[in-house]
Amino acid sequence: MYSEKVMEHFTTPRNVGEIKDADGIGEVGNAKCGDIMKIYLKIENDIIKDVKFKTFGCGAAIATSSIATELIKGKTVEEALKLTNKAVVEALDGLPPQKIHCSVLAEEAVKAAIEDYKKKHNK
Amino acid sequence: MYSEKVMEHFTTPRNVGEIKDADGIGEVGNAKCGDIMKIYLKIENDIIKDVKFKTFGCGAAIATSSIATELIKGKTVEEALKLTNKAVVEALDGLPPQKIHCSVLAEEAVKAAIEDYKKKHNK
Amino acid sequence: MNKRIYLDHSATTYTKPEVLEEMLPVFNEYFGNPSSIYSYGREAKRLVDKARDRVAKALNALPEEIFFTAGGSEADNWALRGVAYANKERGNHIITSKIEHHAILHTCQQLEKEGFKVTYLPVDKYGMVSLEDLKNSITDETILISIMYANNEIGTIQPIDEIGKIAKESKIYFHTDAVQAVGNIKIDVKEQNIDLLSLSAHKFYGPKGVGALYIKKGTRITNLITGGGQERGRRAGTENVPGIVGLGKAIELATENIDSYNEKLLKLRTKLINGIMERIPYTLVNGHPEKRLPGNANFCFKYIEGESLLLNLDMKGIAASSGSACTSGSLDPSHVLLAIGLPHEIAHGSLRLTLGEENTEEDIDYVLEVLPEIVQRLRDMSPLYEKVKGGNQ
Amino acid sequence: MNKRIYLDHSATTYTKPEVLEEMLPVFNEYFGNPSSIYSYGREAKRLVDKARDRVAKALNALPEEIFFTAGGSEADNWALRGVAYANKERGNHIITSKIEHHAILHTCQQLEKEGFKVTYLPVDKYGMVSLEDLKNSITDETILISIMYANNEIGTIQPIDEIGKIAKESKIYFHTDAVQAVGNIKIDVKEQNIDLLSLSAHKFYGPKGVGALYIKKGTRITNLITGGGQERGRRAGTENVPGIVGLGKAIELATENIDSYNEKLLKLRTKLINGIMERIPYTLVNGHPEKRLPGNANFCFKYIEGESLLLNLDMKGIAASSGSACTSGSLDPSHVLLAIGLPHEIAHGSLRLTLGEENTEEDIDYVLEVLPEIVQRLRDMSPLYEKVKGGNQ
Ligand SMILES: Cc1ncc(COP(=O)(O)O)c(C=O)c1O
Ligand SMILES: Cc1ncc(COP(=O)(O)O)c(C=O)c1O
Repeated sequence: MYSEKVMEHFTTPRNVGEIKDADGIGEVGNAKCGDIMKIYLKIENDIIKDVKFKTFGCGAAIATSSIATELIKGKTVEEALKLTNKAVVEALDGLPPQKIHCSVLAEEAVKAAIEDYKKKHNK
Repeated sequence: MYSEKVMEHFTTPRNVGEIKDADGIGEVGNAKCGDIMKIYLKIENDIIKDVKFKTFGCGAAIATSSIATELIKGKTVEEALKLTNKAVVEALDGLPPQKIHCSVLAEEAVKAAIEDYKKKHNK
Repeated sequence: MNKRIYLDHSATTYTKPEVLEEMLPVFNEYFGNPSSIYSYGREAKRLVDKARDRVAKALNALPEEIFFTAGGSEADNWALRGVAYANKERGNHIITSKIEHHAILHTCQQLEKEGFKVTYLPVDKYGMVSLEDLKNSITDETILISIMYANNEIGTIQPIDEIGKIAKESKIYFHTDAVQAVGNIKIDVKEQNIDLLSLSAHKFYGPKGVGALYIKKGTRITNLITGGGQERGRRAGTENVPGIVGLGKAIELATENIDSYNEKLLKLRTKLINGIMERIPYTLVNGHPEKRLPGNANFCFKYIEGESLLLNLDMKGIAASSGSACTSGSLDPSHVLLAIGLPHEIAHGSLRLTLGEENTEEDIDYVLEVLPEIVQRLRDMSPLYEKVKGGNQ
Repeated sequence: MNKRIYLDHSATTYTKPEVLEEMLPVFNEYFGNPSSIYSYGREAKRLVDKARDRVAKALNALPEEIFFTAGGSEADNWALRGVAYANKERGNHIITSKIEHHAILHTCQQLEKEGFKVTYLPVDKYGMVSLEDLKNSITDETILISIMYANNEIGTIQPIDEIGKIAKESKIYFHTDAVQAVGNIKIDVKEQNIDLLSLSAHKFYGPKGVGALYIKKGTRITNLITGGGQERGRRAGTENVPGIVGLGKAIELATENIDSYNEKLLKLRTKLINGIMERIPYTLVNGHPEKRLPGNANFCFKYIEGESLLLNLDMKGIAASSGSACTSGSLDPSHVLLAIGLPHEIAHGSLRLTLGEENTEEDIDYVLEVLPEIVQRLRDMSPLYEKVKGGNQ
């Protein structure tokens, strides 16, 4: 059901963990629906220097979190804000229809983290 | 579905044929329903000396005709009149439920032939 | 007497070795539930998908238009009830024919009890429906036309292309019970404007207990069996994976070999029909002279009854069938034989011989040797034949 | 990593070699249509009758009370719709439970749309219905009680004897979905006052795509699949003879060995549950502590989600299942886990391990070795677990 790429990111997810002194943290989803994504950003000069995630959720939730962190790492904040769920899906070589919502969550988690950063840093 | 006895009478029916100068002939059933039995009797001194049948019908129709002729051959007319469909069924070691009507037909054919005999001979 | 000649392929067929071979590992190796996400389940799902592709290819349908069922009867029930219930605000009228299989007829009768109106089109002496009759019976209330592709008793093939056109023009769903046609006739559901089509694997050397309903995308239809989300939420129940795999393989084999198979059967059937007509007097051939299933031969032997004929043939090792009432335990002979206008007493004497894969010229020779004697023996026993011999008829 | 440990026997089982062996000759040797009168047909009919006797014996029913279907879902649909439609002048109320299989629940919801009233009895934290609730919900309009014998997710066994008594006293038909129970629990339909019972062969080492409905003599019920006169006019469609033969053999084997099988599974399950509870904190065991299917173990691991657990187990060669929404593609987790009172977030972390025939102590050891690591790994990835580590909970 999952592409190889999804399984690869699920089995060896990149950037799992927390950033203690994160510049921005975004958490979306809720436990009731079975998925929560939390993204930590370390930002220097508007560039995402480091990103970590923690996810409670299904295989697709973990894989989309992982790929999303990869896609924004090293990018500028403005570039990262342009991340779409479609780009997440494409980067994973597709997702089953009932799992598309995970890619939406990943997009939202990134945006929430950046918003948090902007708010904290008055941008 | 049929007992061995039925199959035996079906494959080698006794007393098939006609009696040219029969003393009584009975024909029951109709082609529309798929079975007709015709019984010929040769009667001397009230004893059934010979009996033949012709039947258009299914395996059970042929077997019940055959056994019925056997059951009445050599009997007196009064004895033959006592032939019941139940006796026919028993003599064949049973019939499937949907074929019981064939045994009724056999009983009726015998009765019809005897009636014909009685009418012709003013009895 | 150990000869066994099977001439009842329209009743059912054996499962071909190649088909069984594909099925075997599914019973205990790839035995997973296709709904499960682990590897056992994914393997099973792949097998089901592959079978679906094969069925779709055979009919020129899309894989997502194929839904597996437990056989032809379930597919027929689903098509009729499903379309009737889902479209009842649009109308309550269904058109079918008098010679449909009981899976259609009895279901239509049931729908009539529930308030639907059903027109049962008559057929001509060959078993053909008339396109004029069909057009004339269409009303504003008509939601479904269900006409069988080929008849199971007399083999007559209906003008499906034309019916499809009429249905399309009138914007009415068209279902065809193709249980006897699939594997014997080339079918193209797109080309022929078929919206729903029933098939059953055991009629073309696949296993019993599995079939499919083709449902054109966008067709409004309710579910028949409700429950789990199998078959994309349309037919509940753990998939019969070995059966489905067998169906897939069987339909692929059948459609690959359809031309040579037809040619073979036609040749045998011509020999059979000619041979019987030459040897046995007072005999009718039922069904259409050309537009018929290649393996189907159907006769009426006057003055005798079908069941006793079958039993005699069986004793000679020949398996055949009859539309006589006595094989079914009812009083009326087959509704198909009556619908083509045969009187009851003649219909009672019917014999259906349906040829298949493994039949040979020698089989036909054997039938031609054995059958005349049997018919004669039964006629000699028949009070109806007496009168004929006497001169009349 | 080629280890494959199958721990999802409640989803489906492989077909036992002895069962397959009995089925094989039916595909191409005894392949006749049981409705045919010639020897091929009679052989097939004998095989079907033999299987019917075996099923009847296993349930203490009469052979004429057993009707073969395409599986558990069809049997459930038939029981509910058949009794509802046939008895609607007597009343329009049905009682069932909140934890039934979807084949029951979705069919009940369908019947509600058609005007029937359905009471869905709640269950306690163990998944048990209350007999008081049942009695209180009976009205003059109640025509059917349908309560499952044993639950497919949490294994809880309902008080069937008592429900049977209540139904009998109230003169209400009692159906039980025994798809998970047959082959695992001794059943006596007469003793237990069961009027209708559904079963499915692939849950007890028989083939997929075949099941049966037991219908007590005299029960008023309409047909679900209409058409030919098979199954004494009650269920149309050419019989799935190989499947039926397999069902017969499988049920005979299962009932013969039920005690030793139970003992074996219980032992393994105790080891499994104790082992997991010792090794993995923040874990719940779902279902009844004693009244449960011998092979069923169901857990919730807090702070993680079921699908990712299953995928990880699969990568280690272990096949299991979960009541998590993510395995089904919906948002709500299993209705069963919610019905026993679990909050959504905990229900999402469920794992069902169902043991069977071929499982060994070593399999359990392997699970106990592998599972704690996987759970820990997922917890370490989970933002919910963060908070726990921080001290609370
Ligand atoms: C309790 C219960 N009822 C009904 C069914 C449906 O059976 P089947 O999938 O054979 O149609 C199942 C299994 O899937 C089940 O566990
Ligand atoms: C024309 C036709 N329709 C439907 C059916 C029913 O198919 P099944 O017996 O597989 O349910 C048959 C065969 O019995 C048939 O010949």
